[in-house]
Amino acid sequence: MEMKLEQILEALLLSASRPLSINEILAAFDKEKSPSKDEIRESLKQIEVDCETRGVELKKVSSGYRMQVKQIHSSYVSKLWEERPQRLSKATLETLALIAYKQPITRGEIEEIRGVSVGTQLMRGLMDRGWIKIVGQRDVPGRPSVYATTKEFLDYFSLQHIRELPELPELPDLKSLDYELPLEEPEREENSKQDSQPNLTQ
Amino acid sequence: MEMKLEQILEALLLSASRPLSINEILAAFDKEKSPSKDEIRESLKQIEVDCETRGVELKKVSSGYRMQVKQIHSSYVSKLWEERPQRLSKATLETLALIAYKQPITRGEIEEIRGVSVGTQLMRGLMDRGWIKIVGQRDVPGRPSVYATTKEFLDYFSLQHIRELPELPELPDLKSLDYELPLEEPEREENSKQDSQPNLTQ
Amino acid sequence: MVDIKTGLPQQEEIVLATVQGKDVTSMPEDLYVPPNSLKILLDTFSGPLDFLLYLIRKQNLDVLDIDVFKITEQYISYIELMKAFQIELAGDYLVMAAYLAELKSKMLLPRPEEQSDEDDPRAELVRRLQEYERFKEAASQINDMPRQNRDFFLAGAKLPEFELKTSYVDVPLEELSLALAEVLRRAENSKIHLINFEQLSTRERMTQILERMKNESFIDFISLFNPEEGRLGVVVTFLAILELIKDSLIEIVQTEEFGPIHIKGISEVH
Repeated sequence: MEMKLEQILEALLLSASRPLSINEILAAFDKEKSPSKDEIRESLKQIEVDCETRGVELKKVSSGYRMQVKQIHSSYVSKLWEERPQRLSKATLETLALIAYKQPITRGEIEEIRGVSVGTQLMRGLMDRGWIKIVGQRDVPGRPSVYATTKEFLDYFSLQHIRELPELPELPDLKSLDYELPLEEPEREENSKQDSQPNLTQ
Repeated sequence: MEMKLEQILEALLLSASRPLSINEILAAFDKEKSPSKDEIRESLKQIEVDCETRGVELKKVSSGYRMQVKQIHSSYVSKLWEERPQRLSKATLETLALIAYKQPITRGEIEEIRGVSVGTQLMRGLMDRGWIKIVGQRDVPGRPSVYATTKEFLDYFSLQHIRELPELPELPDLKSLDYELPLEEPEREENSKQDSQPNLTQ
Repeated sequence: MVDIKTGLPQQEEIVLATVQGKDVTSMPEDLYVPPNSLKILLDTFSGPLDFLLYLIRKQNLDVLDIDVFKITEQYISYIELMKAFQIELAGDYLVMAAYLAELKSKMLLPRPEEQSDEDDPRAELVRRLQEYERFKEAASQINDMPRQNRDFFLAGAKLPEFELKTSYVDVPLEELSLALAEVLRRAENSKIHLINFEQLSTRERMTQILERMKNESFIDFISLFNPEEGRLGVVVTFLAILELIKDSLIEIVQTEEFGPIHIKGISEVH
């Protein structure tokens, strides 16, 4: 090969604007000159090492490898970022959590646990973001759609597998419930702080 | 500075998706911790040198600095793009349709009609494909960009004018959705003619 | 007198609820209620269970040891308060109020001597609260996870020049207009939806029922409910019926125990 594989891989990763699987990377080469999968893996490892002194890093997520800005630099980048990160409503987060942890799940089942009707708008919003999809119909009267999360959902949250989600909290222990529930949940404050981070640009 | 300036600059440049001027780079720093312009120039020079062995290079263009994939890798990159015949997602198609029929239109207006947010990624995809472009800024707070379709868009669909777009099937009164849109677009007349057309499909 | 913090008119010592022996005379301070705001319940809480959990925690009640009487009274007093401020409550909250009231009534009934936990009518409520609590926590964990464009950003560089041998899937022109039609239809739908919401007002439903009474003097209670309208519809219809009874416009008739319920008009005096 006339030039280093790492250079080509970096070029590919930085031009893809999405995670690339090994197969997708392979497809970018002419058949005759194609490196082996192992060579690609080797080079990816080398890129990982090279990135130690750089502002970006190689990350493996659900649908492949991608380059992303190191999180320590996020504060600089977010100042340039023209778009305010969208705040997810409590309803959206709860619905997403139920789909993530209990997939496949129907809307009725989500409503059952949340104790509130779940709007079409909300489900559509999640589908439009590409985070959830309909994976079938439950074989009960009405044949309701069952939902599951997508690879894009995992990518968005930088995960490789659904099992990397934080562990589902235990059913709160009956006996200790009242002791363990602080009056003001600390994470509530955290969240709202994060959510309400001022728009840094504009 | 606790971390190398080059790293931060690389992070900024690789996340910006547009050229950054020295002033824009400066704006990403807190005032007190901000490097000098000379320090920034120095670091940029260093990045240029570091890039010699990489797949990307630093390029100075009229509006500032940007990172771009080295031209010698273009054959791989093009393969990557061509190997993946891309179906337009429903969200993309709907957004494109709204821009085509209701141009000039801002992202906010698209979001309002679609009822969901429209990602930067999606707009960039349409721009990358050369189908839409920014034609100006709406003179309202925030000065949002207004989008319109391009000649390439017309070429792709073998149209000579935007008014040759198919008439809209079964439309609710378009005008009722027209809250903020200025009425002086040339196609407006066409559109309203289309509105009253009978349902062509379904 | 208006409490500056809550914006609520305050009369002397109106007891909103009695919680573990203590009278609660004002809304919790951190439960900010702008006067006449429609938003408080619907925005602050993601649903009735969330609201209930809040009430329980706020008063530091042991979920296991919920005093259904008190929590029900408290919940309903809030609902009442909301109503007093003309806050239109979502059906889900009213359903919860009804559920609590049912629970309360069950607690009043004498129970068999040996009672196990399963017989305890509260068990179901506790189970639901726990299950909900769990996912509320999971939701908060998800919110804390690093998220693209909020906590981390993707890297990309400008593409080199290359000729793109077109390999996009062909987009037929009609697809474009279909897409627009679809999006506008949806936009229109959500408008209709709003109107529907309006139509589902109790007043309107009262009128509809009365109109039906013109032709049928005796109507099967069940037939008044249209399942297609969902929970909200059922609640609104039920409220409309109660309202009509209160206004002495209709009568509820049940000829035998557990028999079908009918409503009939009150004969007009000619």
